Formats: sequence, C-alpha cells, structure tokens
Amino acid sequence: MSIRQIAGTLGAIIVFGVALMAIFAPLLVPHDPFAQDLNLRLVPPSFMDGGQPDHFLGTDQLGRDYFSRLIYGARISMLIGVATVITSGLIGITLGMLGGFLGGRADMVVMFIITCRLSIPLILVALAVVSLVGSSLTVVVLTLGLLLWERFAVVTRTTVMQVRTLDYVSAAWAAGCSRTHILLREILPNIVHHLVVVATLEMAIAILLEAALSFLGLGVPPPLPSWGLMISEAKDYMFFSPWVIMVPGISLFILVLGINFLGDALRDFLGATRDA
Amino acid sequence: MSAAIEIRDVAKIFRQGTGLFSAPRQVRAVDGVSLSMPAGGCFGIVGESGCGKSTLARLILGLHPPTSGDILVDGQALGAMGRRERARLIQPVFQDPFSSLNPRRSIRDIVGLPLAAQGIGGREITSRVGAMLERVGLRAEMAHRLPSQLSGGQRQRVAIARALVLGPRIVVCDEPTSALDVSVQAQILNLLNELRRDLGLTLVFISHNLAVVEHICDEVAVMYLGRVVEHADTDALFHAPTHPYTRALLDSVLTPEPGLGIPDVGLGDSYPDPANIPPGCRFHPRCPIAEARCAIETPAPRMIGTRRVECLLA
Amino acid sequence: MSTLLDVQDLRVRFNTAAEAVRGVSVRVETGETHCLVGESGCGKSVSALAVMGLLAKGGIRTADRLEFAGQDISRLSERQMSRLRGDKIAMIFQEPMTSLNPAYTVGSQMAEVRMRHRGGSKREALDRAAALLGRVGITAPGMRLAQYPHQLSGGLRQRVMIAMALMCDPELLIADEPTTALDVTVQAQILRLLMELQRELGLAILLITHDLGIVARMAHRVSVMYAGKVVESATADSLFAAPTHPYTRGLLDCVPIPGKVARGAPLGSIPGTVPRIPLGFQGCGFRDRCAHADASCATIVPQQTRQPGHAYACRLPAGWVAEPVA
Amino acid sequence: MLVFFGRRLLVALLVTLTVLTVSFALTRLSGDLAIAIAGPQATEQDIIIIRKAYGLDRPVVVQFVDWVVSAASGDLGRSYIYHEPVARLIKDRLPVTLTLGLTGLLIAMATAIPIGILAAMREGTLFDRGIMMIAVIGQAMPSFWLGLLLIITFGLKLGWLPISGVDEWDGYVLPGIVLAFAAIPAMMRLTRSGMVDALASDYIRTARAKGLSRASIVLKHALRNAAMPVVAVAAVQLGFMLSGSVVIESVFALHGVGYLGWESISKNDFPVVQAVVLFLAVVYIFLTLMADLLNAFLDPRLRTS
Repeated sequence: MSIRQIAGTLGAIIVFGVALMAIFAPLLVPHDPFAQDLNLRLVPPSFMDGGQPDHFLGTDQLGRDYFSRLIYGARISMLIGVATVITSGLIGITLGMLGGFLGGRADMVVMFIITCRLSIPLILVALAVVSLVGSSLTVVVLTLGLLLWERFAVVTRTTVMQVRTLDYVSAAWAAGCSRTHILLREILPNIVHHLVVVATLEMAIAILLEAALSFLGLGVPPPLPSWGLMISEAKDYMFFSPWVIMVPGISLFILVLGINFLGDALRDFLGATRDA
Repeated sequence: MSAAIEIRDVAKIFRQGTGLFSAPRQVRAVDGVSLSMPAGGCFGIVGESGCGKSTLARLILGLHPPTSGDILVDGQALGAMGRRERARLIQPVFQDPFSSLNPRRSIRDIVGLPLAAQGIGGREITSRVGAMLERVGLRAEMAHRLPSQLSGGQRQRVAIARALVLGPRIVVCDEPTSALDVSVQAQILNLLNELRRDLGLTLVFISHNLAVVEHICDEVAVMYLGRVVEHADTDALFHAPTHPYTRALLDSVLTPEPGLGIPDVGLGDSYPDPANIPPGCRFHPRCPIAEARCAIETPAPRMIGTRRVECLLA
Repeated sequence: MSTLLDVQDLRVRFNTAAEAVRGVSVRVETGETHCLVGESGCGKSVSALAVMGLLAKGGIRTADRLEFAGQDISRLSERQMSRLRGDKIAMIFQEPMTSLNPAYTVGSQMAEVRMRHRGGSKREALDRAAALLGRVGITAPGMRLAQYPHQLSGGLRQRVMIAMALMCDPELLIADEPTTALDVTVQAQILRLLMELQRELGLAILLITHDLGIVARMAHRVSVMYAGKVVESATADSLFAAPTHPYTRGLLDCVPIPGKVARGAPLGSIPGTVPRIPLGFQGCGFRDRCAHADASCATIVPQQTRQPGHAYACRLPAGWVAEPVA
Repeated sequence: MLVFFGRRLLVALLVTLTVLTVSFALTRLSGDLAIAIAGPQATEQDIIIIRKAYGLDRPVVVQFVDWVVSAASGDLGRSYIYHEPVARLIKDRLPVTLTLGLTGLLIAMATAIPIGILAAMREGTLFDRGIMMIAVIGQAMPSFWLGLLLIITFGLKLGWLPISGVDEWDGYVLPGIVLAFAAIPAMMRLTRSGMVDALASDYIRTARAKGLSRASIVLKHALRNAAMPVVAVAAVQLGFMLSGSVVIESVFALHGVGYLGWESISKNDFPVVQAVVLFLAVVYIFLTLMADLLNAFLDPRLRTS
C-alpha cells in the first residue's frame, strides 16, 4: 500500500469511528456530559499526575466529565458537517447546474451571485447572523449552509460546462432525449465524482468554521459541548492546565484530518481533478 | 430523386465574449447556405477548420437552431418537428470516438439510448441492441462493456450502431474517421459504404480529407468561411475544379504516389478568420488569381452546367 | 554521403510492463529526408524524443549505438546534450498551438536560442530571427517578432517553429508530425517549405508521420514502424515500388487514391487493432493481424534483404508479393 | 484592454452595491433594531426615543437610501457604543489589520511558492508526496487552536515572543504565522499543480528541445505561466486573511478591524457591523480587481485581445 492509500484508509477509519461515536453517544458516555460537580473542577486526565481513574480525560472548569463531553461534541461536529454539506450542496449544485447548463444570461447571473458571495466576509457575516437571530444548532447549520455553497457552485458550473459540449451529450440530444434526462442521466453521473470531493472538503470547512464561531462565543450555545466551545471555555485555564485545550483541539484536528485524507483518497479513486 | 435535406439560405451567427457589458463578437459560422441533398446518396461537405462545415452538420441535426433560413428534412421543417420524430429520421456519427460515448454507461445503454428516448421497453432494447451490434461487426456480448474497454475503431462502430438503431433515413457523419488510424479508417469507411447500400441510407459526410470524400461521396459541396463556394457531383469536381479554392484543396491532397513532390498551392500566409470576414469575395486575400474587383464585388452563385460556383473569375 | 545520425537497437521503457520502443535502428544520411512512418502508438515519436534525450519522466533509454556526426551521444550529460539541442539538432512538434510559450513574444523566443548557443547581442539575434521569418514565407517579419503566439494562426506558428529551429544552422531537423494539426492546404505549404529548406541548406530531416502520402512525396528513405519495431526500411522508390512486409502492404491498401481506387469499392484493411506488447514478447508483433502468419512467427523473426538498402523483418520470401500495384 | 478593465470595474461596483444591500438587510432581518439597542431592561418609552434618535422610525427604503448615499460619501454613520464616526473607528484600527494581513501573506508566499516549485520539479518523489501530506495536515489545523498552541509554546514556555497586543513589531510574528498557516496549503498546492502542468506542457518540451538551461526552463518559461493562477489566489487569500483576522485578532487580542467587528456584533453596535462588513467586502473586491489586472499584465492573451 502506498502512503496515500494508508492515509485514505486511516481517514475512512477516523470518519467512520467518529460517526459511530456520534450516533451511539448516549450508550458510550460514562457520565452525564452536562452534570456539573464543582468539587471536581479541572481534574487532569487519568494518565496524568493527579488524574482520577473515573474521569479518563479529566473534567472541565465546571467539573463536567471531559470524555463524555468530547463524545457528545462529536455529535455536533458530525451534524454540522453533514447538514451543512447537504444544505450548501443543494444550493450550490442547483446554481452551478443552472449556470453551466443554460449558459448565456442565466450563467452571467449565477457568476454574479458567486462573486457577491465571495466578496462577503464569511466569518463576520456568520457571526452577525447568529448574533441577530439567536444562537442555536439549527441557526448555525442554516447560516453555514447558506454561506458555504460557492465551491459547489463553481465546480458544478465548470464541470457541467465541460461535459455539456462533449459529443455524447450532443448524441443524446440527437437521440431525442429530454432536457431532464440529459441533465440527470448524461451530465450528472459524469460530474458527481468532483462533487463528492467538494463535499468532503466542505464538510471539513464547515466543522472548522463552527468551531471558530463557537470559539468566538457565537456558535452553538452553551452548555452544548461543541469542541470549539470547549476550547473557548477552557482557554482561560490553558496556562496552568494546557491539556484542557489539547483534548478538544486534537479531536477537532484528527476529525478534519480524517475527512481530508478520505477526500484525497476519493479524489484519487474517482479520478477527479487535483484542484476540484 | 427527391431531396432528403433541403437547406434554404441558412445562416448561423454565434456571439462570442459573453461579457456583461462588452459588445459581443459575431462569428458568422454559416452564412447563407442553400443546398439540396438527394435521398439515397452520399453528400460530401469539405473545407478547412473554421469553414462552418461542422456547424452546418449540427444545424441539420437540429442541435442548434439556425439564426435565419429554413431546413427541411424529408420534406418537413426541422424546427416544427418533435424531438422523437426528428430522432427517428436523422442521426449523427461524430468525430471523436472517445468523447462521443458516455464513459459511465454500458454499450447496451449507449446504443439503446435512442430507443429508450422513444419509450421502448428494456427487453426489446436489449435484443435490438444485440442485433445492431452484430450488424456493425461487433459481438453482441460487447453490450455489457464500458466504452473504456474498447479500441477507437470499436467505439466508432458503437457510435454507428447507436445512429442506426432507430432505423433513420439519414445519417450525418461529422469527420467520422479523422481521429482513427489509417488501417481502422478503412474498416469504418467500408462499413459505412456497406450499410448505406444495404439500408438505403442517405449519408451526409463531412470531412477535410478529400481523398476519402472522393472515395465515398456522389456529390460534394466545398465550404469556405461559412459559404458553399462550389457544389458539383464528385467526378466533375475532382476532374475539373472551377473555384480556385477547390483547386488549392485538390492540390493539397497528398496521395502515396512517390515522385510527385509537393505542389505549390499558392495561398500565401494569411488565414481565414470567421469573426472577421473580408469584404468582396471572402477568398480574395488568399486567392492566387484574385483581381482588384474581387476585393469589392461579392460573387453571386452561378450555375456552370450542373455545378454551382461562387467566383467572379470562373 | 555520410551518416549523420546512427541509431542501433534503441529501446525505450517507461515504468510499465511494456516497452514502447523495442529495438529500433535508423540511419539518417547527411542532407536527406528520412521518414519514420507508423500508426499511433507504434513508438515513432518516442524514438525521436529518446534520440533527443527528451523522454518524459520515468523513460529509460538503452541503445547499442547512438551517434550524431560521429559523436557518441548516448553518454552525454544532460548539460552537454542541451548544448547540442537547438544548435546542431533542432526539433519541431505536432501542435504549433501549444508548442510556443504563450507568455513571450515570437521574437524573444527565437532570439533566446541563438543567444544561448552562439552568444551575441539580442539585437543580432532578432535581426537573424527577422531574416529567417522572411525565409519561411512570413510577410512583415518585423511585426511578427513583436507578436505573441496567440495572435498567429496555426500555419504561421508552425512557420515560426521552423524558423526558430533554423536559428543556429542545425545539421539535423527532427520533425514530429509537423503538419498533423494543420489544415490540408497549410500542410502542403509547410511540407513544401521543409523540402525547399532542405535542398537549400543541405539539412537532414528525420520526419515522423502517420501519413503515407507525406512519406511518398517527401522521403528519400523510409522506415516503417509497427509495435515498437522497424518492420521495413528502404528507399522511398523501392518501398513504394515493392512493399514487402505484410503490414506495409496492408497499410498502403487502406489509403484511397482518387482515380485509382474505384468509388464505393471496399478498401483494403487490416483487421483488428494494434496490440499491447508485453515485456519479453517473442516473435512478430504483427502476427495476430497478419493473414500470412504461421507458427514460426511466434519465435524469431528473420531480418531479410530484398535488395541492397531494402530490409524487412518477416519470414516471407522477398518475392511473395505479386508484382506491386503501380 | 480598456474595455476589459471598464467592464471589470462595473461588475465590481455592482457587487459592492449588492454587498451593501446584503449587509444592510442583515441588520434589519432580526426584527426591531431599537429593542436590541435598548437592551432587555428598556421600557416602551425608551424604545420609542431610541427609534427616533437613530432614525429607525423612517421607512426602511429611506433608511437604506440614506445609508447608501452617506456611505458613498465616506460617512459610515456613528457607533452606538463609542459615539464616534464609524469611519474614524475603522481608520484607527486599519493599520493593525493591514500589517497583520500583509505579514501573513508575505510569510505564506515566501514559504508556499518555493516549496510548491520544488515539489513540482520532484513530482512523484518522496519529497513531493511528503510535502503534499504536510499540506493536508496543515489544512486540518483549526487556526484559533494553533494560535493558542503557539501562545503557550513560544509566548509562555519559551518566552520568545509577546502573546498579545502589538506594541512592537514582534507582536505580529505569531498571529502572522497563524494567518499564513491557513493560506499555505492552498497556495502551495496551486503553485505545485500550476508548475506540474507548465513543466509537462508542449512549450516546455520546445524549450528543452532548444537546449535552454534548466534555470531558464524552470524560472523563465514555466514559472511565468504557473504564476497567473497563484497571483489570483494570493489576492483571494489576502482577502480571506483580512476577514479571517476576526478570529486571529481575538485570539491575540489585537485591536484591528476584525476585532472591532466582533466586538460590535456582541454589543449590537449595528452601524459598525454594517460598515465593517462593507469595508472588508470592498477590500476583497479591490484585491480581486488588482489580481485580474496583474494577470492581464502577465498574460498577453488577456492583454492583447
């Protein structure tokens, strides 16, 4: 196996593992992730000095079990990742198809919308929306979904444009096929591999972005255990107990790395272009 | 003989540079073409790249609407025809056997596509596809393969099978052999000739290779910058070319006959640009016999015997 | 006449299980045109690139002999070889559209060859470039020097490539399908130009093509390649008068000749397609498509001589063909 | 060329206007601004006073036109919290953000471009694959977390660099690195793929057939063509960096434009939020415009047709 294949396998294992963790979180946690115990604040992980065997990854500043919170945090990250990709994918692919397939004025409008979206400062607007509408998981998912579609749109548009001029599409027109048939049966299957790669990329970006928003205090509302929020809440204690930011940070890093590895492996496997 | 395809003063103008605010460039790809193609024959269209021959093919196939003019296929206006009806009448074979087959579908699905578009059921498609594959010299079990498992020549046979599976009267071949090796080209030409005879097809054969056109076509139209500059039956055209451009094209045919050298085609170094068509006779900047008036007067089509020529000096 | 380029048993392998070139021997004499002809994938372009030391990454070249003007070039370092390229040996390619750098003017791309190999000022190099552009039939060479490749048509670009190849008075010009991407009228013009230049400058040309028509009109000597090997090699006259290898015969039968082959009559054709030749393949690569193959074709292929200077690789005797078609 | 530029400029103006509308709409989306400004303890009376004071009682269209007209003349309104013109607030905070963005861009380019070129020249080798692997790993690093790690390591444990504020130049080093880190993988991949394509192109084969030196082939012929997409991406990345400075500035407590934006959001200071969004958008639009111009300069195909 080459390095890339190893990385791809590793990525698949990570993503699959975190997904399982998210689905079966209630069965896996040793403690209630929301239960506070002010007598047991900032207990280090069990493998460190002063750790307690009961709290594998220690406790946070409110005495909540870190391991349990981490597992519940996986739910939020995965949910954000998947839901954002679905929302933004729907928007982006539809726009990209419209522009790429219809061309002409429709395409000009689509290009203009994409340019406008790119010009909007992503994090700031996301922050503003969440702050105005009030933070909840749904709001974060919708906000990210409404903001992160442009890569889907760009890739769909360019690939549809390339494919629609190919002779087999002309042959399908000449064969008397309908517009819908051509779009869904002749064009879509030939660009879907590019979209899968974009989806993994977007999932990683959405997860990182949610973490950043939560870190700034305007993402998922407490006491939900978002990994970004955990870092944010812990950062005041990091000088004395650095592990409090290491545990959620490393989790975030490993999950995103896994998604990226998986994306790269899919890219190789499906034969998508390098920079899709 | 009745006309299979009747083209009446057809033009196709493309706009390039779809910027928001710039004036788009106009490319007159086809610029006032009138042709009548007899049923049951093989009609050749020749010319260099950018002369509009492929655009004309796409117009005939109904893939682009003409900017102006009418196209009648089998006596009916192409624009008024439904897509299914049109598909039953006229089918294409394209140049590049690699891009003309959907890489993600099986050969059965590719060849069966025109049948499926007519709403024909799956079992009948499978049997008709099998029969068609054998008719074009492929084994029926190829139906389960993907295009990537086939050679260029086999792919082109698949494309021909797809074109014939509905039993159309007319097949438009746009450079069907120019992407193939010589040995495979001969196989495909033989197949097309044979199918045409057996099925009574009308072939429209578009090519830049005059030797191939001479071999397969009964009638030839020579296109230059969107117009038909000479149209005659093959023997007349090849034995006594009238338009200086036809003459240059014929001079450029290099047959494998040693000792003949390379003739001087006398065309200079300028090159036709369909976005910038010269005034007067559009061939005059390259014409070896052009006179002063050729830059001013636009030649009208003239009949010389049975041939039709657009040249002031012919 | 002396041998300018002498290649013996050239082999090229990429990191796959197959050899692209399986022992090619070619001699190009001073001042003559040698055509290397064959269908796509037969190894003709790879052979030329191997001679130039321009193989893509991963290409491995071996040869019993690789001599240019008496000098063994198989052992030259990349640096020494680059001194030869563009100077004594020039090369032009199939795609004039992409073979010129889109970011630099014609003049600057032409001048840098001269300055690299002969030194001198940019002014002198540009003067020479202008003179050569005129020589290859470009009107207003001064204007063309300042233009970028995208402003020229395909035919003009190929003329620029030819002029660029002549910047240092090469002795050998390798032309790899120089007219395949061009229109037929432009093709005739470019080939005529090459012919004139050769006569005038005493240039030797190794012309790679798939078109037997071009071979017939241009070549002094021909090597026909099939599946990585030269299967027949002869003077053009001898080859077309008496094609001997079944593949050469088959190829010639495939080409329609106006006035010679009846309209609508079936053309001769070679069944099947070019095979993939695995490493360690024995015998004749053409045997699966050959009507005359027998068991012995799976073993060793004899090299035979029809007449001095006309060699072919086939078990059949020289006289197996009935008298050639005129 | 002039047509090209003029067209580009017009599109940029249209985009600006759209962003303007969006950022205005954004603050009106949530219902009554006055209630938000007044805070939870306000009485009905307070809200009415505030509504009048800020002109929120006028029709939305009037408010919008008023805002657009004054924004076009450089007046971005007054902050509810600081009671200062927003334009002055942004102007005061701009040097920090700009320095930070440029530092990040410089570090990113100085790292990504040479490594990308080297990886392309050694395409497929262990070095190349290793570099690409590092790029993937880098892309997975949450930037705010990386910032905290750097603060702990270099600021606290080693004590080499300040951990917050920018009293001196060295305050920009850590945040600059963090910003650059986010841009390096994309830039490196693009440089590499651009160079790989260029090196495999026909004109590079021509250059080799001309016997040119290796330096001339790589640096003159290949890089010039590979540079075009990199330039475009560098501009886009700088735009992202400026807007990403929201996060970095808050990690390192730098009082730049991004921090201002974040602060105003959490304090419901809508004129400032509107203005910062608009400002960052205009900067981005300007940068992409510049990139297009630079590319037109680099690519004669754009320049001469």
